Amino acid sequence: MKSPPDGRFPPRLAAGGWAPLLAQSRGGFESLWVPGVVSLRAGSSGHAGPESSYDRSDYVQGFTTRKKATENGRCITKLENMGFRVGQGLIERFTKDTARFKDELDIMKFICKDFWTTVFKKQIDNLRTNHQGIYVLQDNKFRLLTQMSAGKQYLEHASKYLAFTCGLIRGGLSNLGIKSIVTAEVSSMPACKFQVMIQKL
Amino acid sequence: MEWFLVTSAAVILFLQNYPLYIRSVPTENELKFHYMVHTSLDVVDEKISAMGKALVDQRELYLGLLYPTEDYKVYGYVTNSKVKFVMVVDSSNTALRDNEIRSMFRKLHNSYTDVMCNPFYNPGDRIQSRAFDGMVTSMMIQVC
Amino acid sequence: MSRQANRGTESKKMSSELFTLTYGALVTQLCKDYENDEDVNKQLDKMGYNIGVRLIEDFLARSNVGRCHDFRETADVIAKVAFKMYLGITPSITNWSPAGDEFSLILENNPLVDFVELPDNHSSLIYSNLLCGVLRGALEMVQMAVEAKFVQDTLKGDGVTEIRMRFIRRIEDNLPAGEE
Amino acid sequence: MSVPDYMQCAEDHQTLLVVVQPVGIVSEENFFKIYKRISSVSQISVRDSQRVLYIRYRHHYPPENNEWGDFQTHRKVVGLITITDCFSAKDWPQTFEKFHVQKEIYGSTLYDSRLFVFGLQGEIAEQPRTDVAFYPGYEDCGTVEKRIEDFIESLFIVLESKRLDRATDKSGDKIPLLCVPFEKKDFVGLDTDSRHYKKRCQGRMRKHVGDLCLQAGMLQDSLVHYHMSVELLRSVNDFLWLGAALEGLCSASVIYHYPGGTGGKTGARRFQGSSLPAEAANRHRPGAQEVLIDPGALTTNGINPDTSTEIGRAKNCLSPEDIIDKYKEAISYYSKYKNAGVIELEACVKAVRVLAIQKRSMEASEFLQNAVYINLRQLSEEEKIQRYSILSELYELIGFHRKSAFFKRVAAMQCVAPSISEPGWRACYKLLLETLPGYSLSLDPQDFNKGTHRGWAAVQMRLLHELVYASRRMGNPALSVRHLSFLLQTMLDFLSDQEKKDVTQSLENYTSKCPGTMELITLPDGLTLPPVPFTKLPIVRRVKLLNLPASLRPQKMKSLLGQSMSTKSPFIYSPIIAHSRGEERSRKIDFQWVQGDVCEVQLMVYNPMPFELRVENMGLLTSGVEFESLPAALSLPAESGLYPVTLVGVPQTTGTIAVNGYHTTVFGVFSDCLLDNLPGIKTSGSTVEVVPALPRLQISTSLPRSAHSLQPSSGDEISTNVSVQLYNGETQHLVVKLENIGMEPLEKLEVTSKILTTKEKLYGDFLSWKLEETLAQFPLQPGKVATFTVSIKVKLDFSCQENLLQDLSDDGISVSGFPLCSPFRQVVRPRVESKPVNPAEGSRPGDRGHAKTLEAILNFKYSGGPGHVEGYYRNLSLGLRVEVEPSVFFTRVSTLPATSTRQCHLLLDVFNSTEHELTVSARSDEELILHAGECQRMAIQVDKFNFESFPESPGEKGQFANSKELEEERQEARGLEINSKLDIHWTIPSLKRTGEASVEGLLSQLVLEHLQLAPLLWGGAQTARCRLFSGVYSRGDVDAAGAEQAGGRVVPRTEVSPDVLVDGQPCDREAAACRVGDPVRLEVRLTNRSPRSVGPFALGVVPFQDHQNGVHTYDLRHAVSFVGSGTFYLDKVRPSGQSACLGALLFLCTGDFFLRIRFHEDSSSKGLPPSWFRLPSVHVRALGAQA
Repeated sequence: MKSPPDGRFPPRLAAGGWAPLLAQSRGGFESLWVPGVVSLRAGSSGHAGPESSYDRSDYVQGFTTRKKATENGRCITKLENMGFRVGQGLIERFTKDTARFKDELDIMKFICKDFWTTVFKKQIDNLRTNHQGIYVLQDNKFRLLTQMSAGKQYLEHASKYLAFTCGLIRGGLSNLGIKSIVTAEVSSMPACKFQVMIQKL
Repeated sequence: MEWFLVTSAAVILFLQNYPLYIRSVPTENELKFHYMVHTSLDVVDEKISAMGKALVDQRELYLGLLYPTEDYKVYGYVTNSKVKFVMVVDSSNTALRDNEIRSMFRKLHNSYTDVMCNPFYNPGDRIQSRAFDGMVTSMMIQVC
Repeated sequence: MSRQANRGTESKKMSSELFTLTYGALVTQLCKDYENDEDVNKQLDKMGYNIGVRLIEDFLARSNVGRCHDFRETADVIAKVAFKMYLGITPSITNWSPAGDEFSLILENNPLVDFVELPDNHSSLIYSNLLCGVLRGALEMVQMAVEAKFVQDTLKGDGVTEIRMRFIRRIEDNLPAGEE
Repeated sequence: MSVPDYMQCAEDHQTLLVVVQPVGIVSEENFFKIYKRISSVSQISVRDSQRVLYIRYRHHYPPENNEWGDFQTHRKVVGLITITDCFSAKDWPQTFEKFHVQKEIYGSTLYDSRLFVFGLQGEIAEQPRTDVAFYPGYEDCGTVEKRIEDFIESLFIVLESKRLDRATDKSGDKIPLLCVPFEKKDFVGLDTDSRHYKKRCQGRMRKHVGDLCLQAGMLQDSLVHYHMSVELLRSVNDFLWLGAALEGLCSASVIYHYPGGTGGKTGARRFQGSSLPAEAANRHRPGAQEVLIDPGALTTNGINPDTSTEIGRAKNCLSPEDIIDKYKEAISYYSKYKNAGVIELEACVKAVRVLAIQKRSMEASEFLQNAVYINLRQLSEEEKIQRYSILSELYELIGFHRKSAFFKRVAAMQCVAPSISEPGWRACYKLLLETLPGYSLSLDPQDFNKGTHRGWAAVQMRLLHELVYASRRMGNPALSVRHLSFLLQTMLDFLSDQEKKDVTQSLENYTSKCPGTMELITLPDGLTLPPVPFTKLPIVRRVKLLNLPASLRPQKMKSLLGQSMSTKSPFIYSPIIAHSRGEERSRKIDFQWVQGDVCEVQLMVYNPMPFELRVENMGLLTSGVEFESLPAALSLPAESGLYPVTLVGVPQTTGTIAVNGYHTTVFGVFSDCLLDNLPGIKTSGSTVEVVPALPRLQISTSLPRSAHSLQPSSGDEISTNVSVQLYNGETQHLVVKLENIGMEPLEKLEVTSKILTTKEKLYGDFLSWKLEETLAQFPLQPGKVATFTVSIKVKLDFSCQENLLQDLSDDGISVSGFPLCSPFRQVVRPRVESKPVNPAEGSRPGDRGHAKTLEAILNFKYSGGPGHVEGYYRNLSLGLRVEVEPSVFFTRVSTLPATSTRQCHLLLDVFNSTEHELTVSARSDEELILHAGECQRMAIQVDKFNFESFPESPGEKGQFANSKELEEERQEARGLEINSKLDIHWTIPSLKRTGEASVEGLLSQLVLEHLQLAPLLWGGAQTARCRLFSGVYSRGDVDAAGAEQAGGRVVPRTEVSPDVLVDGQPCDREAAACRVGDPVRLEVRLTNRSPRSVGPFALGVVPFQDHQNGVHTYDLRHAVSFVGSGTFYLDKVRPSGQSACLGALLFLCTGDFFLRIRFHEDSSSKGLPPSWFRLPSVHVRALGAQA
């Protein structure tokens, strides 16, 4: 199913007023970075002051380098868990002033639009479901991957950034009372699919 | 006057309800309030389940008066994250109209959101937060 | 040049919650990984250092500040430009040592610690220690060996958050910073 | 009326009430047998119409309720059936009398009645009567049902007639005023002619007719009548009856809308309930018992509403919503009248049932709330219980489980209220159990394993306490123990310190009578209580299987270690991949245990209790291998931190053993705690391989054990360390006792040794042994002992440090002693005053006089028994530590030529660094006695060595890469050779200790050269001057010695003396004499022994005079002249060749002359050691010519 046009967005979206995120890579700057680094700019909606920027990839970096040698898997899990916790917190804030959700689909839409926009400055491009608890969220230009040059060589790096996002989604949903398993899949960068499997209770 | 405030969270895993935070004035025979609030959750659940059918504008987080007992009024509120707030007020306290109650719940909710955002807080654990305590205390003082 | 061009358009912000929460998740994750707070502090400082040595490049590129001539000037740039740019706050500079080689950054509100309440069992944790690492790393890339440490922290009940900066020496030849 | 019927429901309004009662003595059993049969006939369809009659049977009915019969006709008893036993005709009359008395009770309202007589036969039974039926017994009374049907028929006829004549009111004649009991007095003396009064009469009558229609199965008519009466009564504000009319309207509509009935569900449930044997609760809930067989409740199949009056249905019948509204209205009217409390209450209940079907829980709860507040007159305890349980059921009905649980609990408490004569603990307990789901509490501890308990602790704990108490009062201690342990286990986090104390206190009291078990407890009603293992008392954080001590570890020739492959996370990220904690636990650990050997598992536990926790018989739970667990008892201090506990056991068989958990006894409760059920437990695998049994070797030695263990650098752990103190050069035998303390024979033994890196240079082999004798005693049966001897031989460097040398030289040894001066002594003050007393301190290697330490490990590889078959062995290592005290030092070594060029004297300055008198003896007999710290010189005459003759040891050639190493190797070989020749021994008589002293290592290249048999042999003779005594230097050497000491090295000159012949006489004895003026012939011969050819050489002869005062005169032109050249020439000499040269000279005057023969410097002599070219001075005495 196609995600509906912005027109249908509730006004609450306006709140926060986050500008869309930079899409193209930061040229020569990358040389200083481990390839395929993500650049998130942090600044609080509170102070409308000058742009403020921060690089979260260093959480990822500092984090992975620490355990690189040992198991990649473990570090991935940690990132996922971090994402999970962050997702819980974010959703709690974002849904503070919204009406109660009607149903699962209502929630998924919220994730695809409001949530995604707040975090990644763009909506999910396409949301599909089989109506049996599986949703596929497709982002054609996933923000955390835009920094990576397309192609296969950085695939294993990408997993780190996706792990965090998977956690983000899972955490958000779980806080809204939906237990799920979220997996990510990249066929060609920077497009990315997140598959959400709802765990029926 | 005594009054009493409880927040409880739904653990979706078990579909059970248990308290995350309990505060009552006065604290003696708190158990009575426990029972009162525990039973009131039936109504909360009923209201939430009824909510599905309701229209958007009726899907408010504030659930209003759950039920009146002999000498208390029990009000309810539920967040999108299925956290239920229940407030028990001495029914003789006429100062508290629906609107006051509603805004008090808003206060609680904001404060709870901050608790959720404290990285050291594990969602689902009992709330032990100075900030939250302070907020509740101030609310109670202002009411009692 | 081209970068100049598109930088203008890249005034992007990220939800401060996302930022703060992610940092929080990082710290708590570290607390899970390491038994004692000291190790966590070290790790935070190390990560901050790695961020700093890279971030400086970005900083110089985006704020076209020139060379600083003395430590005071550096202090100003850090407070007025750097903190503003990256954290959206402007700490005040105080308590200069007579020698002019030490000063304090006073943060009225530290975006890293919104919502944070330090539990009792982490009394010795320096929650925002990453910042010190960043400062250290960044300045090292401009040939300044400094020591940065928290002397006050709102999390610890102090009125403000204070980072004490001490100039150690000027690094002569700029060797690549030793990672880890 | 005061007794509410909580089971009543809307459809009961259409029933006719029939009371069935015994008269005289009728056994309950018989009565109910019949009662059931009767009540089975609960509805019959009236012939010639589709109308159906419904009957509600009761066996008790308070007559006062009957008085409300006009108000609602279904409360009116219209039929009476009495049952009686009567066996003899003579009893008959009074029996019949009783029947009449019974009739009187309900007389006013009865339509008809019957008497069933059982047991009576005879003529009375013959005469047919309509109102009496005779049956021989309760077994053969087949026609009962038929009889009942007839009875109902007759009831119907009466009903119909009443309905008809009431319905068709002939206007004019007076309509009586129907009223309820408490109204009667109010109406006396009321103006009966007022319109108001008339309307009231009409309204009430209409309502009454409506009731009758409803009972008569004419739903539609009843609706019409109700509607009309509502109109009438409203107009006159006759609220009580208006309420009744409205309720009637509701009832009719409900019957129409819900043919399935509203009470049906509960009715059915009650009925099952009744089938329970010995329903204890009944005693306290007679109401309930009555309900048990309430046909009204039993009606499951609905009515088939008569189709005749389809028309106008819609407009008369209330819609579902209206029904509720009307109920509300009705109830609000009832509530105006205190005496109508029961009516109101029942109305509420009926409404709730309807709402439950409509799934409108919220409104239902409001009705119930109202019902709760209606307080009737003081209720009896039984009534209260009944009331609360009904409320609970109704709340359950509308899905308010918590509320339901709440009232059930209140009911339970009621059962044991102090005011009750014999409290019904069973009933109480039973009710409490039913509240569990309401408080979302399961009694299965498994449900609490997921981390911290998340439940409504306060209320749950209260409930558990009540369960404990109830079960105890019930007299079922096992139950109360189970509940209490459950409380302790699951609610621990919520218990205050005081509560913890109290709970455990009482738990201990209970268990003292009835210990807690791991058995499943099954309750009479099928509910089972799973066992409650105390996994939190103590809390186990980590479980670690321990490897055997190093000396007992089984080892296999090829290691079994399976390397764990890291799971490289695939790019398609899934959290599941990472979450594979479970496997870790089951993973096999990569060491083995040994069958029959004690093995250990370490638990890190802590005690969450604020007081000391005593844990008895704590042991391991294992599977896979027969395992003998050896339980331990421990007591943990209050709130102890992590605390290591080691559980031990012995595997009896082999295979893979899995440690599944542990068992404990705490507070008298037995627990089996399985690791899988322990939350957040850390374990590194819990399964391990058990290999077949192996022997166990224990070693003891003749040497004392040393506390001091070897430096960790040694890879393998040492089981025992022994140490011994030896003097340098001493040899000792270490006797090792090998005891097999295992169960298996010891068949194989290998011994290897490893000398730990030491900077000390070690000569000879340090450790040596012969395994053969030992192996001869094998296989070593369990308990047997074998011995094994290792000889320890320490030969460190005997050379001493410069400093000592310094001392010596300071003391001006360079004396110019006279040829025959006696050997002089001189004492060296010992460099270090404090001799090392304890070896530990002495182990500082490398400073003189202090002990040096040698460390070595003896490895005993052994095996035997089944383990050996499987290819396992064990490794036991013995650490050996040798303190080497210095014995003697050779402070200086030098050589002197001996009389023969084939020999020489080795001069050794020997220093006794011990504190004892010590004697040194060389091969050569003579002994030298040295006091402590004394230094003496000894000279040993040795044949020179022909090193060339040594084998070049071709094998080693390869491994010594560079020539230097090769050279060193040679040197060592030479050293060895020399040493063996010398073999110098020392003895400390006082200690009875002897040893060797080796000069290896102090023989410098030069010394070696001097000891070497010179290849160039200048004849075989020696000069007369060269006979020396030990300790004396040759004069000729003085200058040289002095000079070269500066260089710090002693270079003795001797080596080669030529064969010099004067006038054909060898002149090595004493001065050769000759006459002045006569030419003297001088011949020099040379033999070459070296492998290469030498020469040619040129020799110069220099005559001089020695004035014995150090003055030599060389200018002797006038005294000596050469015949021919003064230079002699020797041509090339090939190996083992000989050559000679001749010359002559004249002495012109008498005197003592000396001839020094020198080599002229020329190329050919280069590269050859100078010592090869030593030629003595020749002494010639020229005598005067004979005159």
